[in-house]
Amino acid sequence: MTERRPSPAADLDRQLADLEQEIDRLRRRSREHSVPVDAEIAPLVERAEQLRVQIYTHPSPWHIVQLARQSQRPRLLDFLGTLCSDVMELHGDRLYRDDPALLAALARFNGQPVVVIGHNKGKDTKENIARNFGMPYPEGYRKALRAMRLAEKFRYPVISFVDTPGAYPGDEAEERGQAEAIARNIQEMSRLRTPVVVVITGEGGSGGALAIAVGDAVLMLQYAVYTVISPEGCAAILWHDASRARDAAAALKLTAEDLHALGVVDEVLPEPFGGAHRDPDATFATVREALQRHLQALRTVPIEVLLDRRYEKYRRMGRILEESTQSIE
Amino acid sequence: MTERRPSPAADLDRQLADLEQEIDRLRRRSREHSVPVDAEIAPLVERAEQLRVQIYTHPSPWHIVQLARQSQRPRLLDFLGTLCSDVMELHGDRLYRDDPALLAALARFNGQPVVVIGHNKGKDTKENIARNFGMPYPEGYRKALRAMRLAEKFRYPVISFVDTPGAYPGDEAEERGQAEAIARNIQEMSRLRTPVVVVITGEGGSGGALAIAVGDAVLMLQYAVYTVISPEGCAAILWHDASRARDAAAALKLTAEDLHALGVVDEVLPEPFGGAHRDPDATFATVREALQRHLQALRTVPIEVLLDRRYEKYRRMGRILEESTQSIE
Amino acid sequence: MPAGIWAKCPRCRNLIYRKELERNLKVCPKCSYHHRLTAVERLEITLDENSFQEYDAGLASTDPLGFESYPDKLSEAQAKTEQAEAVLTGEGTIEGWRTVTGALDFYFMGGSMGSAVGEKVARAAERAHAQRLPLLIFSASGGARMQEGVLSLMQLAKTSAAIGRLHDAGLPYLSVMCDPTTGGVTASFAFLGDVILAEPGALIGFAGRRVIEQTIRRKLPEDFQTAEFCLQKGLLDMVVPRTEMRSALSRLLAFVGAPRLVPVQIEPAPAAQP
Amino acid sequence: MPAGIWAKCPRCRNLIYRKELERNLKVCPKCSYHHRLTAVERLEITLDENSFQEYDAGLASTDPLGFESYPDKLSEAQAKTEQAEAVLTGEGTIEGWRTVTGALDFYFMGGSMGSAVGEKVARAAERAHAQRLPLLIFSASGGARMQEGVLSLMQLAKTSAAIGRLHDAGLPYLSVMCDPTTGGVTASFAFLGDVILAEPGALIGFAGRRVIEQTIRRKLPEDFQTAEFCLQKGLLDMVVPRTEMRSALSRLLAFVGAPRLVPVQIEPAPAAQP
Ligand SMILES: [Zn+2]
Ligand SMILES: [Zn+2]
Repeated sequence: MTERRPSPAADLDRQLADLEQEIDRLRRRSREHSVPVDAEIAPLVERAEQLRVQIYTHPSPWHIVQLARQSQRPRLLDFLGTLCSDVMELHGDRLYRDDPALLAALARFNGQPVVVIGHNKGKDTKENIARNFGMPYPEGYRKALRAMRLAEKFRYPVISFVDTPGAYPGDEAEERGQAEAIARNIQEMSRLRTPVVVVITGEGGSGGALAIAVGDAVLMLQYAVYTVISPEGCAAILWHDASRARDAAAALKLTAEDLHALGVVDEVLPEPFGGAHRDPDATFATVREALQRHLQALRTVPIEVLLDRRYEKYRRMGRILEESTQSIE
Repeated sequence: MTERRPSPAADLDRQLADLEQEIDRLRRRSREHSVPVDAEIAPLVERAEQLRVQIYTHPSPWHIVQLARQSQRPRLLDFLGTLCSDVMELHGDRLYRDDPALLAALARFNGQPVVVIGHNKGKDTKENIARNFGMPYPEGYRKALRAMRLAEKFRYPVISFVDTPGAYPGDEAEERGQAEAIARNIQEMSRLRTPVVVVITGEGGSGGALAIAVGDAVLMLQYAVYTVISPEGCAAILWHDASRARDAAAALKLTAEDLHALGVVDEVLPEPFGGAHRDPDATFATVREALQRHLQALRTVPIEVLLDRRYEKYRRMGRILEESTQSIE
Repeated sequence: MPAGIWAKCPRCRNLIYRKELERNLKVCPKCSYHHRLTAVERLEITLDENSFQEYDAGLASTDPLGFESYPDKLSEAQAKTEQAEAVLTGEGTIEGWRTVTGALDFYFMGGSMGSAVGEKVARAAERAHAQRLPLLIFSASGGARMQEGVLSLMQLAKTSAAIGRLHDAGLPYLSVMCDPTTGGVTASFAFLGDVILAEPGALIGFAGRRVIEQTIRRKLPEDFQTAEFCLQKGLLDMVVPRTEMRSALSRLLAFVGAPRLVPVQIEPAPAAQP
Repeated sequence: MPAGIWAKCPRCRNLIYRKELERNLKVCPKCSYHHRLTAVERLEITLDENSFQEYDAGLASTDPLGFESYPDKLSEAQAKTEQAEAVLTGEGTIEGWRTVTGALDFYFMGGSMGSAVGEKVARAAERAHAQRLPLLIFSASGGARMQEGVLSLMQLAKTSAAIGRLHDAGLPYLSVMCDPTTGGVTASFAFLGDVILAEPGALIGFAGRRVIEQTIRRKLPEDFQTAEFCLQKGLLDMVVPRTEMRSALSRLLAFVGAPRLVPVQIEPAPAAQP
């Protein structure tokens, strides 16, 4: 039974949210009725600050997983609407279906034409049902590839926003070649003849994330996660106990900081204290600046150099032991 | 009611078939029982000969349509089995389904590696139901394109055998992009970086045929047809009378001879007297010789020259009137 | 549509004041039905005023097969539409963006593609290529022109090949499907756009509804082969109401072609790697 | 399979004389069930005798994340299989045709792909490229190796990119899926073959049956995700019984690679245009 209790981190988070609501309520009342409430509020503000420091100074990996999945976290459409202008959505893979879980669009970023792709997670149940919780079918990945081919044709950069629990694990998705679609995208992105910048904004769920996440620069929000398997899945397989997800989250090294240290992520984009959803504008500003900087730098690199660098970057990933019992190259 | 009566051409054909059967029967009896039957046979043989001359010396376009649709006419698998060795069939478009109406295979022709594609019409009802009467779905065309990309990768020639009533006119075929699949194939074949030789062996049914029939050399069996619409369909639309198909067949100029004159077909391959099915081996020999000759000639052409020639060939097709009221280029 | 002060909407059956209909780009103000347009009307509502310079005005089909009554039908269509053929092509600008634009005319023998339509579309693609301009084609066609037999089928290959070269050169091609776009035109240039747009409610498909129903022995749903249906099936990029089409095209042209539209920048673009 | 004179077939439950089973390449003589093979067995029945020259024998995964009990599991697997890692790679010939061949070992931690498996596969592709030899990989894997976290996920990118370069160089790559081929390996090199083969009955899929059934809340059909199922769904080229695999591969190698296999012909092949 203890396993079902909310985690301490989540407890702290809820306490903080309650406190903030109470403070807000008091402040509103103070404004509306011109009643001074400073004395009443002061201890609450202090307690909230303590909680914040406690939680967000050193959030546990499991707490970061919760932040990454936070329902009010900025979504693709928020980034697109704020960072881009002249957005024109492209639909369909020209083969089977238009997949609403994955968005592709022509747009301008700082006035420059770009092609944007991304997992289209929603913020509420209705949106999420319509967009399958940001879990694409093969046709979503094939639409993304079609959009990337357009970017390649016109030599416009691709910006990819990653936020998915994973590729949809359904029978029809399997039948239509989920694995093939992901493999194809990974391969084609590894040699796409135009710059690709990836921003992992929320959940980077395994192959379903990687299918649009191979790029020249892979940026990651501070409280996003990127993992080969969900902590719950990992715990279930390793320890036959999904409730040990907290332990798995720590073991999997799925935070931006960890992944930067492992060389998988090129830059960690700091989030506002408490998470991106607490100050979306600050988050957008951070992402905008980073995107601008990376696109600027990539724009001047000759394409063959860019492709060699991209290849070498992925080529180097991983850690191996090698005995020198034979000479190699 | 007169419309439902078999055409005179078909009548003649049936009479001939009956006669030939009777002659065979008499000859067998003669052999088995050592009974001389020459006197009995002679007039039949003479009459058969007359009929043959009558029918096949100048077959009408409508009669040629019947020959092209003849159920015993050699099919793709016959050509493949006779002309090629080391046949390895490839399956599937890697997207949705394996379409049995369209076959793709790696093979050797005269010892040289080639990629073969073709409409896979059957010879009996069972085969035809399994292979949808040689009417592909979009996934058939997409499989063909995948096979052609392999040919391009290895710079092996493509040999395409055309024999279809047309692309399958079903709701699912429409939903999965029948038009897109055909357009894509036509475009990609027009610029495929390897030689393509097409043989129209039976029915060349409109876009469903053209989708695998763009090539450097388009050969056509003497009694095959190639048409933008079936004679029945044409008659129904133009005269609201499908029984005027015979007239439409003549009007559409769908015979090999006509199409050669119009510049659509590069070479007409003569068939045995009475049609390919009367002497399949002779037909195979003719096709083999022609394929060999064309492949040989194409092999030595530099790829850019080949592509320019192919482009120009299709670019010139059609007849227009042009007033010189304005100067052009 | 017969002349007169009032026009009857074929969908909602309301009588609409013709002037109002014209002002609304022939979109029914009551039910948003998009009336079919002639090629001339299409170019008028799409291109900047007086910007159109026609190509190949004198180019027309002939009767290559000696097909019964084809010359008469051609003459009738020419008289009715005052055009030589079922497509108009030329150069024109959209909110200043230079394009090579073509528009098929369904009122000319059902917008059918014979040798002349294929030739004009192929030439338009080649001129867009030569001048490094974006190509834009509005389709409205019942398919191939059977009176030209296989020669009309070969126009699928001719036009698709020309657009393939445009693509190889890294030049943009926008395809707009109008009601109806069916048969051979869908199986060639209409479905080969970098971006494919359609008008609301447009009928789009390869095979005809009746043929399909005969084949599958079922009734098809009402919305089968509509633009909206095709959008859901992943076959189109956008369904754009006529009243917003010009601005959508302008934005797309700015996006795909902008670097090449300023007269100063005429250096060749980098070749595309497909 | 435990040692002993008799082996029990997991499908038909018959007891099979072990020697007979070995002679039949571990295909059940009663029901044709294809028993799983170790990587060593796979190479033995595939390559010409004594033709195998192993690459990177000493290359193994380490424990980059400090993941609980991973080093122990690695050691156990190494002890059990007498291999350093879950894939064997090297050069070898098949009926004389030279290849670079890799075989995953399901008995080594479920054939999971960690850094070492990714590295060995990528190196195999690069060596095939450098020597202009065809690449051949037998997959048998449960997916990524979660004990290496995202580093194992990155092996999908590493291997797919290496095979992309092979493809760009016009070199052939044959993929053979054996039972089971699931997860990350399917979403990378296993599905990127020029030609994809599979053994009869092999389980092939991205997501696991249980996860799918939980998601869709239905039971899946018995044959779901079998090789035969995937063939029908257009995802594979051929399903080839083990007893015919060597000859099928030999013919394919002759077809795709023959011009490059004769030692005299070492001039570079023309670059492929994808
Ligand atoms: Zn109306
Ligand atoms: Zn058995």
